Amino acid sequence: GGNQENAGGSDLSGNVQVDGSSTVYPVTEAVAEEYRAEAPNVRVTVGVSGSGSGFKKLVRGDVDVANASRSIHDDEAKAAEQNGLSYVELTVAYDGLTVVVHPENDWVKEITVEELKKIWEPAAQGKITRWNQIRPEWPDQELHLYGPGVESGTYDYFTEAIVGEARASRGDFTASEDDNVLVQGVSTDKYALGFFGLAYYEENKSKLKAVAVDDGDDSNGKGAIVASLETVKDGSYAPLSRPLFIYVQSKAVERPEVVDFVNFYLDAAGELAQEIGYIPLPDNLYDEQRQKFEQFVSGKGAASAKQ
Amino acid sequence: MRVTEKIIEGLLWLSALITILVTIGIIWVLLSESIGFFKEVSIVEFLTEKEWTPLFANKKFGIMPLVAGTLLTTLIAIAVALPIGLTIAIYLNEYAHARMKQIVKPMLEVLATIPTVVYGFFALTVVTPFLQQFIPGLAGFNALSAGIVMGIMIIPMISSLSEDAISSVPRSLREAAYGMGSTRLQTSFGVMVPAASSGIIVSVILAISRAVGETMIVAVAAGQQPRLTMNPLVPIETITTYIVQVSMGDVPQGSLEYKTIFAAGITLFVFTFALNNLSFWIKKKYQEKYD
Amino acid sequence: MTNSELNRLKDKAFQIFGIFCTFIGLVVLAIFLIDIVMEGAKRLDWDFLTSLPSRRASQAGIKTAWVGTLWILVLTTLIALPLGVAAGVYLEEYGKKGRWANFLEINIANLAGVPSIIYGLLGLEIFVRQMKLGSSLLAGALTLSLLILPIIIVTTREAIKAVPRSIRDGSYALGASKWQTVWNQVLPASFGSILTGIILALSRAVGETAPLIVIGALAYVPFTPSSPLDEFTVLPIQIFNWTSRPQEAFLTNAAAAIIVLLLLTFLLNGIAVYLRNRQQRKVKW
Amino acid sequence: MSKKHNKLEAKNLNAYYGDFHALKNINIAMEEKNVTAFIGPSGCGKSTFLRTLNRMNDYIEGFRVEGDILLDGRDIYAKDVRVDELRKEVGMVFQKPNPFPKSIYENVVYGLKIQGIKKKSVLEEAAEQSLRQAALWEEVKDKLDKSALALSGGQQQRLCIARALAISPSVLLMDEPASALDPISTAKIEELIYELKNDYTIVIVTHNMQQAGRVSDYTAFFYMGELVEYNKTKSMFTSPKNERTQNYITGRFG
Amino acid sequence: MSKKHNKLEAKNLNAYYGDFHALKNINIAMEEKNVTAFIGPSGCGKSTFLRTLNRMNDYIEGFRVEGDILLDGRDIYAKDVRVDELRKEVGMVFQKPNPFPKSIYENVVYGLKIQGIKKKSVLEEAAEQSLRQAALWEEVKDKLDKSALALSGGQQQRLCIARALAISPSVLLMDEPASALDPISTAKIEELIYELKNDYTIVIVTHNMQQAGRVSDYTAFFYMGELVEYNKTKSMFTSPKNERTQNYITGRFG
Ligand SMILES: Nc1ncnc2c1ncn2[C@@H]1O[C@H](COP(=O)(O)OP(=O)(O)OP(=O)(O)O)[C@@H](O)[C@H]1O
Ligand SMILES: Nc1ncnc2c1ncn2[C@@H]1O[C@H](COP(=O)(O)OP(=O)(O)OP(=O)(O)O)[C@@H](O)[C@H]1O
Ligand SMILES: [Mg+2]
Ligand SMILES: [Mg+2]
Repeated sequence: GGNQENAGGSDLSGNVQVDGSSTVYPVTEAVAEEYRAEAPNVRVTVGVSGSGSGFKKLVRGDVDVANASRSIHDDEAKAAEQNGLSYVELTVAYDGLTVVVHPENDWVKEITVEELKKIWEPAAQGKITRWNQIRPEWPDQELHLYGPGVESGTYDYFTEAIVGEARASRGDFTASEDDNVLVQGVSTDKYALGFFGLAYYEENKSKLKAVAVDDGDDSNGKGAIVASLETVKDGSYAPLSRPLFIYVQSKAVERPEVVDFVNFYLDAAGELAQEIGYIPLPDNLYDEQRQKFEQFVSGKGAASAKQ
Repeated sequence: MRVTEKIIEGLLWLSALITILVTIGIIWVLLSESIGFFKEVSIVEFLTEKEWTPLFANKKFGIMPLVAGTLLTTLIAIAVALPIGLTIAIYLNEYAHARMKQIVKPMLEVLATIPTVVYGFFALTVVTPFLQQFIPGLAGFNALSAGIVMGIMIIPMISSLSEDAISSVPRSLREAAYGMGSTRLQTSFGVMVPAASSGIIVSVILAISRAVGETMIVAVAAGQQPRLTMNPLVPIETITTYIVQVSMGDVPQGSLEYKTIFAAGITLFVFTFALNNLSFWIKKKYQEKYD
Repeated sequence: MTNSELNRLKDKAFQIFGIFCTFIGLVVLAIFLIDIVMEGAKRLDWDFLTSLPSRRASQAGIKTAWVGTLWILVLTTLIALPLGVAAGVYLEEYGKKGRWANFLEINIANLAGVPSIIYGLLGLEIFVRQMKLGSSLLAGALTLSLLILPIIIVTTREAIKAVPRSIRDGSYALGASKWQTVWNQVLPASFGSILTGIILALSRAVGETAPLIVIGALAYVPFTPSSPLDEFTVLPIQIFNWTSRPQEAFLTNAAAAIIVLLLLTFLLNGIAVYLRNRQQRKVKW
Repeated sequence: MSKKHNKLEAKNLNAYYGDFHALKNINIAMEEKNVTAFIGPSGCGKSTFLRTLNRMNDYIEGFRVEGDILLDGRDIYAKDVRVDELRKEVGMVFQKPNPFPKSIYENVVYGLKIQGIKKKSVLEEAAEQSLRQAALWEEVKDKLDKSALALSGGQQQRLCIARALAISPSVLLMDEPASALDPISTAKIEELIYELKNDYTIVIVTHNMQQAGRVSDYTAFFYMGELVEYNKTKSMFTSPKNERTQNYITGRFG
Repeated sequence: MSKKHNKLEAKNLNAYYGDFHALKNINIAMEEKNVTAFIGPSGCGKSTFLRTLNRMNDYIEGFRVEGDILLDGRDIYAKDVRVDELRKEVGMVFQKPNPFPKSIYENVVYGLKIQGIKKKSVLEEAAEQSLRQAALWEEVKDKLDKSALALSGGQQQRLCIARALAISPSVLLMDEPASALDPISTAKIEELIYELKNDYTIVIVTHNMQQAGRVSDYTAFFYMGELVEYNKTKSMFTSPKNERTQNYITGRFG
């Protein structure tokens, strides 16, 4: 069994290789940094080559752990099978997508998912170009849109949640996979509307204004809700909060240092995620992840461990 | 003795051969991935479609918007760098003291060594807000700022290489011009610049191909919105930016989306290849004119 | 004589314009440097140079980055220098004429202008994937070596060309073979300039970001590499990484790292300028 | 022959390249419409002196002149003298032919164009006249728009002379104008000099004693920066006064 | 004097640079331990001929030779002749002194080192001997490790001669060895040639008639690629047979 929760692995050594999503990267980096104190002889490297590359490397056995901001696709899963590998998906934190406007924007306080869809859906391209087309009382001014690069998991997720289909959106918005660039864009453009990770909003609160989002479903919180630690954690900030994953492959868990690292990860993720601007899972969910991983290590989980 | 000579020559030849292998390697890498792409997307569509949305649900594969973005930023960069760079070259060559030239030339060359990420943020956080004071319609991300800053970056390429070219015009020509009562300006523009024109053109072409290949500045400052436009005030996307974005993104390898970067890469390669060939032939053609 | 006065006036006007343009260039440079130094200098201390990367800006340092950069420098030199000089010598001294030489020459001119990002794609496919080097130092150094190879070849050729015929004649006339002449006379006489070219090429390699990102070198590597097969990070990548963090304190770190990177490139350029001047003073043909 | 007036005069002229004393206290007066030859071993300062006569050395860092050079009695180093005007008065032909990489026509009219003369008829006439004077017209009249670089060395040199003549100088300085040419071209240039001295004051530097003997009226012998002897060419070659002159012209050195 | 044997002979020699016929049917035989001077106007082929004598033109693209050149009766252009061996036999000194940018000592022993001789004592002895032969030893013996570029032009030229002597050739080719030098250095070189002809066969190209007269036993006059006249120097200078020779040595052209 790989149960080394007591972190007695300080005499462990070896390499743990992680690669994948840039969104999950900060969490894993923080965990790796803390883990050095636990097991100084284990070298953890964390690459940032995107979820796609991360999966590709995972299913080939090139890396032990993949960071992912989306679930694995079927064809990627198939490749794992062909290579005789199985894997387990572990949720490690939530990310909240925040809809933001310029701080001097005094007309938008909240927005509905319907309206967001109207703005972002493919049909809006070239048509929805002014604020007053969304709500007539909003000013007759050009609407400038900002969002993450279309190749990012964040964009994937947003389109899925708002438009209903991944990657279906208008194309005439300013994109950057560097969220700082988006912060810069929205904070200097009075007629901007954008979305990006909660952490970037939290760090730039003075330059931005977050917009409350109403999903029209009162079961998870009534009315429009602003993204925050609490609202994401308790699930009321819907639909724009998403889970972040790590995937661990079956060959890797034969090595005790990988098992030890992943266990440490699940222990530490909650606190560290919060520190760097993501939202921890409720505690009981971390327990679930730990059990799932334990099962996987002991050989019962296999690929079916996927939710 | 003779045998060693032959062996050494062989080794040297092999080293030279490596450069060919590199080219073959580049072409092979770009082709092998983009062939897959062109099986699914016709070349005609690639070249004539007016939208580039390979990552969207509704995919369109027209490279033109990226090409337009690349051309636009390059054009702006050259419009900045050519007059300034050439003026500096002439000034340093004909007017400035030798000592000043010795100091100023390497100082300007520092401009080309600043990491381009730094330039990108300079364009985004300094140049754009500055320009927005004069150009109300200027978007936060635009080709103009990125192009201007890129122009600043390539100034030293033009100023240094052109100065070298002017310096290497035989002294006798300069003396002939002065000997006939020319002013410095007349000597420069009437004799030196025309005589050094091939070298100057080459420097400009090299600067262009540097601008075409530049990635980070545009990635940061020009927005990433493939758009078939020559309007410098709005966000655009260049070929290089697209490649970097996708290679850092979450796109699954082997997918059609992933292959687009190689199709874009080969377009970029064809571009710079044409430019470089041009500069090579210009250089060759005029090289032996003197002595 | 109004015409002549007009000419003199134009001459003066252009002089002023020339000073102005030069001045613009220098001012922009000064703005950059001041801006960066103001931002970064406060963060630049011994700890910063000796600390590992961290998620906390105040604890994060660039030890792995500068060590990685030095590794890359050394490896790239070891790979690119012999190859580049050998190819340069071949082109200038051996295969000078004919279609083959012409072809080589065009090819090199072309390679010199291929955007760095395409070298990244090449390195990714050949070194990272086919040769299974992963995102290792060696893969990075090989990629950058190919990137600067054309520059080295071209400068080597120029340097060799500048060695006067008379030196070669002198050697041949004493019964030296071609290679003996190259090895004993041509290369030593041109080595200063060759070195200058190489250093300038290296200072380009040191600042490259895009190709390394493409080969996957953007990573958290909390240890300094101990072999060429280890993963690594370099200063520009670290800078790039920090500039995309949400916390503003990382921008300060990035600025501090930029100062270090600039100092390194200045150092390299300074050495090159020094060598160039010394060479010019030493040898008057 | 009537006494000619002194076109060019140097008075107590000293010239320096930085610390190097290249010309030492030169005193010489050259008459108008004569050919004066400067001879002397390599490095003795012939070119340096020639080039101070139209201030071509102005652009050499560290070069400076003491003493006076008078052109028609006016000091050419005086503050109010404009160098470009001076050079229109004192033309120059160099050792290696140095035509501009332009057409033959453009070469000849260059000097006029930079003076602002644009009228085609004026330019064309001037071009023909100076090409005729330089004995080149017949050879090039059908290819005026061809590149000057396509001419032979001797033709190029005559083109350079034509170019200098086009701006109607009164003095022509020539620094070894034939040393890079073949014997036949050399002969042509020498003939040309002989023709030109009817209208121009000519100063020529030459390494070739025989040439000096053939073309010049006066000869100045320089040695290590000093003007050792200056006299009618005939007297100098038959009865040099100074021993060093004698040694030089009889070929004991140099 | 006993009849000396023919050290170097050219038979029906023609040489071409591409299409240009630079040497036309040259026939000449040079005796051992004599000084032969090549004279003639610029471009007549003196250097070309000299350089074919040790195949220095081999490296010039497009250059080719027809006919034979015999060194001690053996054709130096024969297939089995190794150029490097030939050049050890036939040394060469150039117009401009061309010392390697190394120490004086390294310059002198270079030829030996590339033959693989490494022994210090041998090298040092050879260096001293050839520097003495070149009349340079006294001037440089204390600074053998100084850069050769720090020597004066005349010293550099003697160093180049010493360098050539170090590999013990039997023939020494000199292409205007003194033309870039001052009068005093020139005199030294001429003296040296006079000394060396006791041991070496010397061929010297010169522009300077007087020099040819002073140093050479035989003189060959070239004109436009042809060998016009070849004779004892004394006879040639007093009673040239050919009109062109006469014109040339009396300074009618060149
Ligand atoms: N630009 C310069 N800087 C320093 N010294 C110079 C410069 N030009 C010439 N000299 C020196 O001044 C002296 C005279 O040179 P000058 O060119 O006048 O000689 P010259 O008589 O024309 O010789 P030659 O016959 O070789 O042309 C020489 O010793 C030369 O080395
Ligand atoms: N590498 C070459 N390629 C083509 N032609 C050449 C080459 N070298 C010399 N020539 C030509 O061959 C002819 C003879 O040249 P050479 O150098 O032998 O003359 P020279 O008598 O030594 O003249 P000088 O006294 O000027 O040194 C000249 O017309 C010259 O232009
Ligand atoms: Mg001179
Ligand atoms: Mg010659």
